[in-house]
Amino acid sequence: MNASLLLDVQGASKYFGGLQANEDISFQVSGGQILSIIGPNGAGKSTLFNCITGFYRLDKGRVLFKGLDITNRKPHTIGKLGVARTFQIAQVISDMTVLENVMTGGFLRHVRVGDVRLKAEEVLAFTGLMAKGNYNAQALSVSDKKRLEVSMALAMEPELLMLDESMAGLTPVELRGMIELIHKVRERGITIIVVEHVMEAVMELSDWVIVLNSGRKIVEGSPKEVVADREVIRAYLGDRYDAVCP
Amino acid sequence: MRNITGKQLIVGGAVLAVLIILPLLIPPFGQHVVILTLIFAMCGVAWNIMGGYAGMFSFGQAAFFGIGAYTSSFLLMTFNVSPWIGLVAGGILSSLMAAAIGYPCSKLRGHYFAIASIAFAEIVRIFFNNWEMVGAAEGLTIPMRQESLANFTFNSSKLPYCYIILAFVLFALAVCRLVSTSKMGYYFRAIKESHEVAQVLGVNVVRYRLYAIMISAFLTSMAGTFYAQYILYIDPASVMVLAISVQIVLVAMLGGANTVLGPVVGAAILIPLSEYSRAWLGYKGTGFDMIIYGVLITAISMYRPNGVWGALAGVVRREK
Amino acid sequence: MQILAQQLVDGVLIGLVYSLLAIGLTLIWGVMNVLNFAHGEFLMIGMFLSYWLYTLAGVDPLFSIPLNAVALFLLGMFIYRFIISKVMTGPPLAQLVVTFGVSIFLANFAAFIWTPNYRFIGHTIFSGTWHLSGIILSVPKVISSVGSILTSGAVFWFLRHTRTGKAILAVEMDREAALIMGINTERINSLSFGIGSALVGVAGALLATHYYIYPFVGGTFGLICFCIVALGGFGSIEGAFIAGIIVGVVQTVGGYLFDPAYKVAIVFLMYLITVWIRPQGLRG
Amino acid sequence: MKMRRVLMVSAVIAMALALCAGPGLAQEKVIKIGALYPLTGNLAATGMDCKRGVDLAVQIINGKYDLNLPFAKTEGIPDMGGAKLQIIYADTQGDPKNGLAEAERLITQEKCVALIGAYQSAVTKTASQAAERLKIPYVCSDSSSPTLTERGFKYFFRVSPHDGTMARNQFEFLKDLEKKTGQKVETIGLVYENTEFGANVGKQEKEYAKEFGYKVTADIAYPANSSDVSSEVGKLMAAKPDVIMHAAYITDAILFTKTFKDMNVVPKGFLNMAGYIESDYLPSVKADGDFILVRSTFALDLAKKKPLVGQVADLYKEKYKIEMGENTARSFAAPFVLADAISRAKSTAPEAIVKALEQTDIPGDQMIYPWQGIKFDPTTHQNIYAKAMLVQIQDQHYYTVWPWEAASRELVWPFPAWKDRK
Repeated sequence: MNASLLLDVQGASKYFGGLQANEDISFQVSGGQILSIIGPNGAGKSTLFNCITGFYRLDKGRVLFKGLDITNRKPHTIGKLGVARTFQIAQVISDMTVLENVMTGGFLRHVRVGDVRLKAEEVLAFTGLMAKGNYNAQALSVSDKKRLEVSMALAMEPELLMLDESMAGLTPVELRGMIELIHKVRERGITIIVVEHVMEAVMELSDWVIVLNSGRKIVEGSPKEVVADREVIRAYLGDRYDAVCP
Repeated sequence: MRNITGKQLIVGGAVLAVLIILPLLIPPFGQHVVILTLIFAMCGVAWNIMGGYAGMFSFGQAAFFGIGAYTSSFLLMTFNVSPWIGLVAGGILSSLMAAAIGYPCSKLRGHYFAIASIAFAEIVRIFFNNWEMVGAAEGLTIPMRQESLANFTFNSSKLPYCYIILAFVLFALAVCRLVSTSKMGYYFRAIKESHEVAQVLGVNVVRYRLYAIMISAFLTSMAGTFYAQYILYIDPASVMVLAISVQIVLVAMLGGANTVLGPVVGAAILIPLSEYSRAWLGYKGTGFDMIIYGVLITAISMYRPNGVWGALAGVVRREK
Repeated sequence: MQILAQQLVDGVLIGLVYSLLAIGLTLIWGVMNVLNFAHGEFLMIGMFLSYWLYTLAGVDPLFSIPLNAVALFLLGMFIYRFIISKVMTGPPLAQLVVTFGVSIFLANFAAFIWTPNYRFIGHTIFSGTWHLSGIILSVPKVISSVGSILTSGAVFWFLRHTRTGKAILAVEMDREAALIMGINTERINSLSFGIGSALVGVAGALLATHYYIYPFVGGTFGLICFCIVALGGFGSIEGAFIAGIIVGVVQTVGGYLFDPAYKVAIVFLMYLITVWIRPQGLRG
Repeated sequence: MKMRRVLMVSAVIAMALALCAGPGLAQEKVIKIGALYPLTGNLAATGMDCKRGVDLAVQIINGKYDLNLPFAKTEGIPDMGGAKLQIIYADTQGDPKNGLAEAERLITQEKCVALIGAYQSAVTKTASQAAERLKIPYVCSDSSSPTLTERGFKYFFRVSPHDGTMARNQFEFLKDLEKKTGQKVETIGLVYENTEFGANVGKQEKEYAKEFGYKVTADIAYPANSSDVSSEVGKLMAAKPDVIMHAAYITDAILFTKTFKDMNVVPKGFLNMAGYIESDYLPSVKADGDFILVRSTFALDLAKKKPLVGQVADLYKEKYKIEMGENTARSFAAPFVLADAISRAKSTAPEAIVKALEQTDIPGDQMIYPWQGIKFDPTTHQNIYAKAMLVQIQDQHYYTVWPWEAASRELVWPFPAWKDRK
């Protein structure tokens, strides 16, 4: 057992009717790592996210967080234990300001409104949204919404942050910003799991990559190893990889 | 919006002073309208906590209103318990009922919740309508007792009723403000946005929804107790009907859900309008007052969908 | 036993009328996510139309069906175009409340122009009863039920087999996707509102054959209809059809076996238990 | 900005409350009486019936008519200097809280010296409570809940019979029937809407059934305004009572009549009330209403024995183009009783009117009802002479059949089977 082992997924399986969304997936994440989960559409990445964070019930397998069994716990309990996540399509509270959104996350660890506000302002300064603190969340651009979602997650003071396609649909400039932000988050000692399509980001960020296809884990390794894996290239990444790294 | 400024305090105090002095100057029917307005303002504020903030559009508030009215009246008539104690007892009972129905409904949202709340309130009404111990369909006639604050009874003047319900409304507003500016209020709004978002943020959705329903039920029940002590006659057909629930939603919506003061403004528009149009036009039997009422509701929903007060609040927010 | 069987039959007969009412409501709900609280008032207008056609022109309610359907279709479109569509983009609460305003207006306006008096169409071409091995069937009720089945079937066929119908179903399933596929969702909205209202018009004509008519008659049917629609499941036509029959039977047989005073409560309780187990309703 | 918002609130509230002041007009030479009725909403049709009755009564009092009614032959009330009655109507919408509010408004703002009406007992309850508190006399001639006169109110008087009396009369009729024709009735089926009105009727009928020795085999309370009444009728069919007593307002009366016919329910007799005698009932059910017995305080055929009834009914028909019905006739009484009291009191002071009301003694021949007169019980203030008669629908008209001496047509008993008609 690795002393810094943070998340340990053991044989996770999830079925929808007859469909195997996740089949016997195991992997581990150590503290301070950035892990990427990649794979074609429908490979079961989001399902896996949902299983780990308690939104779906696992049919088989276990999930351990810091050695504690969190299999099929309620999402809010898992959040309280230190796991924060974002959604594929950014989900913010639309009739609140940016600051209020972040404060909502902050209430997980603080009770007094004043403390929460300080925390939220600190987070916004960190994520670079401070200037837009009084904007209505609804009015933000896609990129800022994603940033806000990360801010809300950070306000929860998590140990593990799970980002579901936080870089999809961003312009190159916005993409750089997001990558930098993720680096900064890691520097704070927060472990990160990303589900990502943008290979440039995956290559640059990841310490470790796992590849899913049809609900199964087919390969895992360092980004370089995975990219070099012929099977992966041929079957699952194909031209997308070529496009990003000519 | 968070901190009350000195200026606000002064103006707020002025409004309050008007509310305190005004009942002294107007005839009893006017006082009645003030009282009725404040009863529905209170219910609207209570509805707002679960509907406006937590997004549970309840069309069944009449059940809590009725339970409040019945609990205090029953305790008073059977065990001679002071209505003031009945007020609290009714509130607690309503909250428990709210929890009992809120729990199984914890997955229901939007229209499904609305219809489930109607179903719940109708079941409660039918149950009371057949329950011999509380007078069944005949209802309860609360005996006129010695006039005193302790007895919650005033025969010679309506003024004490005015001030009591005014105090109730202030209490409800204080609760609402406290809730809306605290952790609970933030969590309610997260739940309103989406259960998933709230859960991710570590919100125990089921529990916080129950909090919202229970607080709302308690306040609504207080208004119900007041109604019983004021009108002195209750039956399921007058305190537990859908019309009351709808009136409460209208007050909150037309004033502006999701704002602390919205329901009060809504009640201040809707109730005097319906009372005076009935008093002035109703005797002709043409139903003209109700036609106006229908048109008004439609028009406000169309042109001020955030409510009269909500629209103003929205303007202010944008200007900031 | 005989009486119980009779209750069952009566339950199915009234249930089928509920079904037709609920299908109109569920179509509107499913397509544009609007709960039309004025549905009962549309029914009232349908009944009054039949009444006036009968009284002034001697048209039997059964023959006023097509006219009713067209008139209510237009009324529905009108109300959608000038009222409902204005709140579609607004907050959900405004959408819930706006139809309340319409319903209060329609009922009281009807009382204003037609007086609040009660009316009844005395003799229609179908009246009397049939006796089937001890079970008594009221002819107008049977005709109404048959009319309800035929109309429901027609709606079903229309939705499955015509371009417009398929477009309506597509919007119901996924508004965004339908929009991308080039479906004019605004047109579909007003069409669905029209069709939903036309169905109530038909139900109005059918009910007018054996039911009293007055401006506030909508309230008698409104509440139970919401329950049926929610029980059947969000926007599900089959769900509403089946739930209508279930509610009719539960109400009648439950009232007979238990206590009529609780018959509506039994229906609501059944609904609550159902959504507790299946929050999305029977077929949602 | 905040300032502006708060100012807006104060403006809105101030505006709303400014409305509360309302107009208060005062006129001379008229005596203002407040009348509460459900003029809009579900029971609007009934409320309008009542209103027409009151209007006609006031027209007769204020005008000159050759009728044997109090104050008919003179204009206004001579002892009050020919003062005329003015009725201020208020709409209750059938809601008890409006009853209270409107009663108070009529008294304090419109300065009415007395109140009448309300029709629904639940509304009369709160309205009369307001009158009691404000010490203003209330004469009710159209609400039938017995509890109204059991409260020991000083200012409340009721002219018409209450449900207890009427229930008692129904059973007296059954006894009379047995005595006269030997037709024995043993079992009773009660069916009543589960409202303040229906439940009270049911309670009284149960009590008197016991007292008179009848067996209640079906006791069915049902929700008013049902869309379908199959289960209620099914229960009645299962119980097979000799006599069915149904208490309902008009909507259910129509629906039950149809269902009774469809299901071929044939007891020995129907003893129904309220909805069965409303003015829209017979036009709705037509011949299907035939042979149903309805308890009533009035019938047009009283004219045969009492020409006054015919004269009033003709006047009514001339004015409104419809037949005078039970509700209209009941509400017709209150203005006369009040005018009589005010005339004797020679004052509109509430205490004086109440004192005069307590001494009311209007002889039977000055009324359109088959009673001995109007005289209030000193403690309950219920008219001691008030009682119900039974009318039977024959050939789509109401005919008095009981008490025997008031009958204008022979009673048809037992109830003829549906299929044997026409």
